[in-house]
Parts: sequence; structure tokens; C-alpha cells
Amino acid sequence: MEAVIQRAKELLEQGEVKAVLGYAKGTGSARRPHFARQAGQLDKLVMDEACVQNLAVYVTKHEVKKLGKVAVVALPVTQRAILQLMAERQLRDGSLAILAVDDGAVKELDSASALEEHLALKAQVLNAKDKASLADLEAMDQGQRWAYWQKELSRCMKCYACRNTCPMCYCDHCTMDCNRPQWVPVASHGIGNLEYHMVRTMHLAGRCVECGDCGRACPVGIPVHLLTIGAEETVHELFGQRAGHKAKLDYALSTFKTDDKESFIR
Amino acid sequence: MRVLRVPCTGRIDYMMVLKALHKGADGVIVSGCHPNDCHYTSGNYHARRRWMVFKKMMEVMGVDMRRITFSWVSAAEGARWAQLVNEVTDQVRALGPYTEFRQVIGAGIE
Amino acid sequence: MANTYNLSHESLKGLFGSLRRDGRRILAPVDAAGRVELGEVEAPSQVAADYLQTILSAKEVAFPKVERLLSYTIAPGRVDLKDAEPRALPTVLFGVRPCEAKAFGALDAVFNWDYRDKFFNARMEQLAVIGLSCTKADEACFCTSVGGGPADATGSDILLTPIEGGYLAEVCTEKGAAIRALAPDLFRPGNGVDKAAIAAKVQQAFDQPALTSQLPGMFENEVWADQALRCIGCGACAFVCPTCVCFDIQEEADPKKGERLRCWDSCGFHQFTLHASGHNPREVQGARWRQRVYHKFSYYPERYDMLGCVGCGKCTRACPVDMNLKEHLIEAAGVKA
Amino acid sequence: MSRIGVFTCHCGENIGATVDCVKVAEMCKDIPGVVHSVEYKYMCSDPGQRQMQEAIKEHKLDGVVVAACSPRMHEPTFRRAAGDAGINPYMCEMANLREHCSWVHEKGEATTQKAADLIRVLVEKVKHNEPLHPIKVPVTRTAMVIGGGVGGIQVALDIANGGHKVVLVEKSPSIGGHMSQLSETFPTLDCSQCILTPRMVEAAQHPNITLMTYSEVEKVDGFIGNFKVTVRKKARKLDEHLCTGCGLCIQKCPNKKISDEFNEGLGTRTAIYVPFPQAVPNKPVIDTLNCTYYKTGKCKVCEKMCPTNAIRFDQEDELVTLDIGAIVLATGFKLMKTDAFPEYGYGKHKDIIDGMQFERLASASGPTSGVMKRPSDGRSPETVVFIACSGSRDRAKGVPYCSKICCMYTAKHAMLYKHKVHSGKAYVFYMDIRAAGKDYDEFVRRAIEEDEVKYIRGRVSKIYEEDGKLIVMGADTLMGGEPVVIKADMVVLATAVQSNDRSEELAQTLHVSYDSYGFFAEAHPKLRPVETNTAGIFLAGACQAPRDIPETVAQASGAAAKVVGLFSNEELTREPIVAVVNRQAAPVYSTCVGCFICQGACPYQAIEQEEIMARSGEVIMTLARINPGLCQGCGTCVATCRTKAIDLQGFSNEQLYAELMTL
Repeated sequence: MEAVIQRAKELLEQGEVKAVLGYAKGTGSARRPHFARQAGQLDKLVMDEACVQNLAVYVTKHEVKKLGKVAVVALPVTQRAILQLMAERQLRDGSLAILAVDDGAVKELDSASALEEHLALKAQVLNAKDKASLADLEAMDQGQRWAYWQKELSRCMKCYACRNTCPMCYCDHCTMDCNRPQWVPVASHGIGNLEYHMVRTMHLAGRCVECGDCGRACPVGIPVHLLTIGAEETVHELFGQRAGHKAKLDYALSTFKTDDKESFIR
Repeated sequence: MRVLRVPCTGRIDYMMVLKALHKGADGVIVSGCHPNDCHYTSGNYHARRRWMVFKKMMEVMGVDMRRITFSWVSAAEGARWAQLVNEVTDQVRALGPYTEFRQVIGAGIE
Repeated sequence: MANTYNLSHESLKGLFGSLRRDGRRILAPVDAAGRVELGEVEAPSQVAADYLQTILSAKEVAFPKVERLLSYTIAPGRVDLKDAEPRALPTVLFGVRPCEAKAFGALDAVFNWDYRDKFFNARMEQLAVIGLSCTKADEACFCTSVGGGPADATGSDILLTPIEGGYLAEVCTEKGAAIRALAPDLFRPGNGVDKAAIAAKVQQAFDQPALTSQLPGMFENEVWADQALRCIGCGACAFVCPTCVCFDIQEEADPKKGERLRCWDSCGFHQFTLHASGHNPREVQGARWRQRVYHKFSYYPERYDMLGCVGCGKCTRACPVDMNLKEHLIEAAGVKA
Repeated sequence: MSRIGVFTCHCGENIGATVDCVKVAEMCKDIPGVVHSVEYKYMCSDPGQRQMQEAIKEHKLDGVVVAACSPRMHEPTFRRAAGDAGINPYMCEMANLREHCSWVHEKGEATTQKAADLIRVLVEKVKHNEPLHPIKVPVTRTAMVIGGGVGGIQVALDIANGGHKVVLVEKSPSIGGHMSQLSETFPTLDCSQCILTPRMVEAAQHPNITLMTYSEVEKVDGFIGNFKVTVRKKARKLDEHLCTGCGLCIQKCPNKKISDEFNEGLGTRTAIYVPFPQAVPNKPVIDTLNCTYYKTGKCKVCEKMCPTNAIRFDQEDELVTLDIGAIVLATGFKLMKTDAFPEYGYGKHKDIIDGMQFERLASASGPTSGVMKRPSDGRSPETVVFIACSGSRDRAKGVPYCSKICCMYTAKHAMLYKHKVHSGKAYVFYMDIRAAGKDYDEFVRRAIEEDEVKYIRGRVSKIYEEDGKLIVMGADTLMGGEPVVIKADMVVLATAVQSNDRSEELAQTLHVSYDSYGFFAEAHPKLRPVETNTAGIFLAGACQAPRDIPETVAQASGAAAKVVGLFSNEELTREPIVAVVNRQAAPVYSTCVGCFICQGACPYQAIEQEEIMARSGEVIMTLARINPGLCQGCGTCVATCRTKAIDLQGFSNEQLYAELMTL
């Protein structure tokens, strides 16, 4: 995995990028996002199986944009997130040097079209564990699912880690912050948690790149990633569209087909 | 049954349905013109997609979707609207108050 | 070493019995689907074994995440106001680590420095803390750097330290004595075991007084922005932190009735200091991260001459991007002004 | 706290019958914010409105809720009244106590309580209303008429005479429509060409009218007063300016055996043709499907013969985009073909023809120059059977409605036949005679009494061919349902009038609604027959429902009057019910994040990009902005926007939330 770090060093030293965004060793066996801006900080970069977080969450932050052009170590999920962000006009071509890492191979891309072609080569596969959990959920009946989610969501304390770790949740003023009118209650009581997670799922349906970071970020371990990944899979089944595969916006809920099939509208 | 008037199904935000349930409604009807007859051309096409995703999400979270009815009724179909409303009110009365949801509203407050 | 006793496992079971007979609920760390969190127990066997700490802190017992302060109904031409009475059950907090026990002191400092908070105090009066010394620690712990220790008794009404066949029990407060009075014979006279030998070894990481005195001069330093580059501005650290007290008041009303709720809030949120005008004194995440450090290590000592941090490391473990507070404090301490 | 007035209406008995209005007015006094609450029998009446206006002035109200009928009925009325009383019209809302309460519930305490609840919902909404001002939009004073039949021509002439520019678009090579195919017209038997052709010429020569024949509307954008219409001018394969219409090419064209649509397939025409002699414009068109040159690349006789060498074989279709203020649909109708009748031989018998084919036989410019010759062998038919209601009023044929004009033209056909073949015998099978116009019934009586046309009340069950004769098997219900068998030489089916081809496609292009038969839907059958629900688009003639010529022309003038009325004012004021993307002071500027997902949700392309510049000219952010002129206020973008940065005036999030909170 030295290749990606080597390439990152070259880019920084040649001044092509102002910073390198990759992974570094963290507390215990954890890995953490790491910004290397001078040569000294480069040697902390690591790249191994434990590096899973979607670094695309940083590319839309004002502080990171102020740094100038950044080289990003991009796992497949990060690549898809960056492409979706470009489709939603949050990033311009050339603002990032994307070091696409796929099973060890490194490819440097810096435009949406290049990213789109690169992503077209490999099919997006849902990991087995999430697939199984989604199947378990599907198998439950309505009462069981309600009980399951009520038990899980009762532990939510609305720390918003799931929202803030998601690369697609880049809005400075989120609907949760909207208080005129206060659509979703701020307090983390029963209805406040339920509506927050419902609205978050709806906002990610058709936009989620299925990286699973929201589930990992939850301090109390609520499997919230099942909601958003489930919604994304639903959008794929219903409309055949997937987030993060097109340079041009291809968002299921802002387009339509006159013959969309459904069986529940009377 | 109380009515909330909006210009088009395209305007109906799923958060309105959530607010209705939050305020204690036991059943919700979401209705508007038929696809292809939308006075605003494509409002109901967008609404249909939104409803398809919203319904699946609500089912995944275990909400009793028998209480939420989606239906295309045009302004000219007075009789059909009356029949739909009667049917749905009977169906929701049979299901009884949505206590399962109501318990959540007060929960979690010390 | 005023009054230390030995408490065997058997007598601990007896103590649980007498506490329950005294009408007190017992909350302790329990195993819940691979996580350790606070739960009600009836016997020591239900308490989780060899765990480091709970994820969330015990502050929840005295300062819950959502609390109703008052409610009202609107009738034609008048409003009926109803003050909420805090639901304070007699509670014993068993198996809490010394750092968290100490944290209640920090909460109390804020909830009682001028306005006596009725809700917090009502719950604290009914609360007794039986602490349990730590026999192991991890990279996130730094209690020894902030005036605490793996076997520090501050904040505990009774501190148990695990020894051969049971526990060394130190009764530290009247509440502790009252508990012992429930079943005095369970407490055998102590044999003066050296706690430090048993307790976990937590190396001091940095010179806290030096850091506290150094902080006012470092306000404009770049280190805070650099450290906070990876912080995503969520509230996880604040909500798991046993000493974080910030809360937000929410009014939930409709034309017929309403209620006022107190909920946890976090200075990490970008909206925490957003003014109605749109101006935000702490616009960037670097400023917000700095505020978290300064509040606990600079402003707290100034106002309450105690630290706003007990070095439990919960924030480091809960952080989605591994913001290790100890490591960052070491780095900050090393910065030459 | 706002000062709101509640005005509860009895609506005569409509509300008063089941809702205790006095009690409701009383109950509304307790709603926070309501300072004045009265009831009255007829709020919409003049005294009712004046009472409201006085109350507004006297109690200094800043918000009004009228609890009466549906907003679709009287919202404009009460908003105008409120406006005249000095408050902003949009601070007046209506609670629908009729359709939402009194009409659907029995009398009783619960109904009265529900009425009060409904009013409370609207009171909470009014508290969140903002004063809104109508949007001023410029009007393009050019009209477009789609369809060049008699209706379209009349609309064009009336508007042009009203002093405005008109573009008349006709998809066939010449204007004239179906009327130009008719021989004579009921009830006066005027020769159709004689009364129509002068109108066609007048339209062609009118300085304000631009003819776009052999053209079709492809795309319509924009809205009332500001349509952008893209018209496809199909290539005639010749240069219209050079062509003098001498007709040499038509005479010399060797390919003469093409079935002539104008003569309904009874005659033939050349590859380069003019539909009929009096065609306007009198410029031929090359039928590229059948022209030898386009099949084999040879021939080119017309090119060689053309004195002004106007032929352009490689001419392409041309797309023209026009700024149009109002559109009138006059696209006419089509007749059901004879092949739709299994019981009459699936249209295989040459001598079973439809009404339009009979018109061509009877017409002097027709294939037989007006001489009665039956299509199979050209002999003069001795016995002709006319069958009314062929396909109409027949659910099985999917046409349950009456086609209205067949009774009259069937009587005319029988009369014309008798005038041309005095010794001939004419039979008419009918169900009912619908001759309700001026001099209509007298006309039919004349056919029966003077021209001895035998009217038989009954249906024809079967027609089959037997040694050169058509055996018509019917029944005479006035004679006890006795079977009647007639050996006829020719049968004319008065087939059903249907909506024109591709009318649904045109309706969707113009966002106009249409019924299940493809006829365009009028805004209100009684009160707004010449308007559609889409502002700025009007209707005339048979494209809306079966119509005869007098009605079509009357409707045409009606539609023209609407257009001239629309063009009479400088600017158009539009309801300010439009969406707005919020703006705030720097450094936030807006809660919009510039993802432009809303653009996909807008069918009117009303959402534009606005670049926020720093003083240095550098673009800080790109935000969405909604063009109030284009936005129709459907609100789809409002619900699509994730950060709720867009709100719809009149149905804002705060208003709907307030309403939801009081349900």
C-alpha cells in the first residue's frame, strides 16, 4: 500500500496539492483521518484493511476548501461520494486530486467524467453483513420491526454523529436546524428521534453511497446505516438508479418516469 | 376527517404526514389528481416517487401503513372521493386508535 | 484511611438485599448486546464483569438527556401553568469508576453556583454512589493527569477496591455511613491493604497546572485549528462526557397545550452560538474545539477552581474520528507560547 | 397578536341547514387573536361583503377568515373585498364549511364543533400570512391559433380585426379543414366552398395574420402572456416565394395513382399536389412517401417543368420559435372510419361509405364532379340507405356520446341524393332525430315531406353483398319491430365524430387537460366553455366536443373575444402564489446549498442560478433563484428541497405547519 502514500508525497512535494488527506494510526487499533500539509506529517500516513472511513465528508468543509487543492486517498465509497458531490455541484472538477484505491491499485483522477468511467468498471456490491441484517429486518412483521426500532432509537441522544459523519450531509443549515417551522422536534425523546431518523433516511434515499459510516459513528451502536442503505437499495430496486455513478445529477426523487410502477396507490 | 389544502400533490411533504401522526391522527389520506392529468404537468409524478420511497421507509421502521392511504382522485370525481373517504374512515375506525404510535410521542422524557 | 472495611462477595450480596429492602433502586453497568451501559440490577451477579467503563456516563441519572421543566394548557382566554416535579427515586449507583464519581462534583459546581437547580439537586439528594476502583486502563484514560486516580475516593460515598475474596470498602461520606448502617455486620474491619498496588497504573501524561496557566496565551494559536481539521462537529464527546452540563431549552407547543423541555446540547455543534442575525462568534470548527478545551481546562479552574474534566477518556472512545483528548492536550502543552 | 375577523356564512341553507352558524360565530370569539366574529346569511352577497369591509375598517382588522364555501368559488371575491377595505387581499383566507363540513355531515353538535375547528385551522394559518402583491408580467400581444378549419380561421380573423398579430398554424398543406371537403351545408344548403373560400382568402391576405401551413406545434414553454412556442415547418420540398402556384408541375407529374386524402380515398392525386383547387396558400407539396424521386432517385419531372425552378428536393424541416401571448386550440375532429363496423363488413364493401366520402361524391370539386356514382363500378345508385348513429351512442364502440351533427347532415345527404337522382329511393335508419338548431327541424321535415326520404325508426343489424346489391337487414320499431330488408346500391354510414388524431399528444404538449375520448377539457362546461384550466389557452369548435359549423364559429368568436380581452391590458397581473428561495444577510446569504436538485422538480424551468459575488468579483456561492414570472406555484420544489430553503407564498411551510398543529 506504499504506492498511494508515495504518490501523495510526490504531489505534496511538487506543490501540486496543498494537503494530503489520508489515514493515520489512532488510539489503540483505531484508524483516524489525517491531514498532512508539511513533509513531516506525511510519514504518519498508513493504508491497510482497518482504514474504512469515508474521507469525502471533509471535502465540502469550508476549512478544508480554504486549504486549496487537496489530494484525497479514496476508497470506492469515497470515490462514489465525491462523484455524487460533484453531481450536486458541491465540488468543481480539479478542486481535488483523487487517489482512487481499489484492492491496492492506485489511479489518479481529477475530473467527474474520469471518475465516472473509473467507477463504471466495478459493480457496487452490498457487504454480506449489511445484506443479512437487511434481510432479517425484511423478515420481521410490522409489529416486530416497530418494537425493534423503538428499542434501538430509544438509546439515540441526537448527538448527530450519524449526520455529521455522512459525506452527503453537507448542508450548513440542516432541516433539523430549521425552527420556523420546527418540523422535527429537537429534543431526543420518542417522537424526536423517530422523525429525525425518518427524515434523515428520506434525505439519503437515492443519494447514499452505502459506506456505512453512520452506523460506525453512532456512539451507542444503533445500526442506523441499515435505514439509509435500505432506502438506497429500495430506490435502486424501484427506479434502477444509484447514487455516485453519474457525473450528471441522476437523483431518483427529482426526476420521474410517466410509467413508474407501484401497487399501493388506489 | 380534517382537510389540509395544498395546490398540488407535488407540494405534499412527507413531514406533513409525520406531523399529522405526531398530532394524534389515526389515519391519513394523501390524494390529488391522476398522473398525466396534473394541472402542473408533473407534480404528481414527483409525488408518486416520493410516496413509493416514503412508504417503504415507513414499513421498514414498522409504521402501520394500513392507516395511510394514497389515492389519485381528480377534482371532477366527487362521488369517488366521497366513497374513498367513507371507506378509509371505516377502515381506520376498525383499526382503532393508533396507540402504538401515540405511546412513542410522550416517551423518553424524564 | 478513616474507616476502611472488608466486604466479601457474599456480604456484597447481602448489602444489595438490604439496599433494596430500604427501597432504593440499584443502577450498575450491565452487559447489553456487546455494549456496557447503566441498567437496574438486583444482585451483584447481574453487574457486568471485567469492563473498563460504560459508554455513556452516569450523569444521566442526575441530568437526563430530556427533562420536562413545565407544561401548560391554553383554554379560551387563559393559560394553566403546571410546574413539573422531578421524578427523583432513591438510587444507588454501583460500580461507577472513580473518575465518573468525581464528575458529579463538576456538575454540581454549575448547577448550584448561583441558581440552585431544583431538578438536579432533587435527584442528587436521592443518589448514593458506590465507586469501584479501576484495575485496568486504556490509552484514552488520563485521570492521574487531572488530579484523579484509579482508586481516588472523591465523589464516592463508598469506594470499593477489589481484593482477594471481596473488596476493600472505604466509607467516605455520611451517605456512605448511612448505607453501612443498614447492615453494619457485613463490613469486617479492614486490614490496611495498599490500594495503589492493586489499582491500575495510569501514567501522568502532562503537567495540567502548567497547561492551564499556558492556555490563556495560546488562544490565537494555530494548534486548535490543526487539531480540529478532522473534527466533524457532532455532539458525541459532549453527550458521553460526565462533566458536560450544557443544555438547550426547547418549547414544544400547539395552540391548545405546550411543554418546556431541557435537552443536552454541545458546544461542538456549529449552531451552538449562532446568533439570530446569522453572525456566529465561533464560525469554524477550530474555534469550537478550542472552546471545549478552554471551558474544561481554563474557564472551569478560573471560576470553580476545579477542572471540568476527570480524564475518563469516554470522549476519545466515542469520537467517530478518534479525537484523542489526552494526545491533543499533550500536544497543546508542548506548544511554546 | 394579530387582529383577526371571522365571518361565518349560512350560505342560505347549504351551511345553515346542518351547522349552527350563530353558535360557531360565538365559539370563534374564544380563538386567540380573533377580535371580531359574526355570522350572516349570505356573506358573498353585496351587503355581506360591505358588512365585512366595514368591520375591517371599524375593528382595524389585519387578518380575515371567511367561513363559507370552497375557495375555488369565492376566494377572489372576498380577497377583492378585503383589498378594497384597505388590508392586503392575501391576508384573507377561506374556511370551506360547505364541502368539508355541512354538505357531508348531518345536523348536530359534532358538525357545529367541526365547523368551529375548521375555522380555527384557518385562523392559525392567517396568523402566518404575509402581505403579497400581484406579480406584473408583460404580455406578448401575438396570438397563435392551432388548426386552420373554419373555427381557426374565424378566431384568427376576429383577433386580427381586434388589431393584434395572429399566427395560424395548420398541419395540412392548406387551411380550410373539414368544411372545405363539404359539398353544401345545412340548414340553408349554401355551397360550402362559396362561403368558406372568401374567409380563407381574407385570412391569407390579412396584414395581421401569418399563415404557417404544413406545420405542427412541437413544444410549448412559458405561461400566459409569455409562451415560447416551437413550430415545426414541414418541408414542402419547394421554395414558397418563387412558386407562383401555376400548377404545371401537378399536370406533368407522372405519378398520378396516389390515394387522395382530401377526397377520402375516393379519388387519386399526383405526388406533387395541392389538396383542392381553392387551396390557400395555393402552393403544392411533394408527398415524399410516394414520389418516385424519393424512392428511386430518378424522374424529377416537376423540377424540369417548373418555370421558376422553385423545386428544392433537399429542403429540410424548419423549427421556428415564436413569442406568443395566447393560444387558441381549433384542431377540429375526425370521423370514425367504416372499417370499425364488423356487422357492416369491416369497410371491405366499396359501396359502404362514410359521411365525408358522400360529401366528396356530392361535391363539384370531388372525384365524380358531383355526379352520383357509386365507388365500386361508377353506376348511379338507384337505392341508397343512410344509417344514422353509426358508432355514436354505442358503448360497445367506445362512443357513448351523441355526435350531434349526423342527424342534420344525414337529412342533407338524402336530400342532395334525391336532387341529383330524382328517380332514386333514399332510406334513413335512425334512432332519434336531433335537429335542435334554428330551422333545423324544418329542414328535416322538408327532406321527409318534399323529397320523400323514407325515415325508418330502427337499427340495421347486418349488411352483406349479394349479386351486386347490398342487402340491408334492419327493423322498423314503429311497426312493431318488423324486420325490414332493403336491396341497396349504396350505403352511407353517419359515423361517430371523434377527437382528431394525436389530440392527446398536443394536449400534453400544452399542459391542457382532456377527457377520456381525447376531446380537450373546457374550464367550466357552463360558465367558461371557451377557456381551459391552463391560463392563456382557449378552445373553439369540435376539438372540445362534437359541434356543427354555426356553434364552431360562435365559439371561435367567443375565444377570440377572450384573447382580445387578455391583450387589452399592458401588463398581466398574476397571482403571487409563487415559490421563493430565501435570502439572508452575508455571510450566510441563504440556507440554499446550491445542489439544484429542485431544478429537476420544476416543469416550468422557473429555477435559475444566481451567483453571489464578493466585492472582488470572485463567485462565493451559486444559489437557486426562482423566476416569479415562470413559476406557477405548484410547490413541488418546496417539498423536494432538503434544507427547506424554498417556500411557497400562500402555502408556506409555516402556514401549513400552523394548520397541521390545530388539526
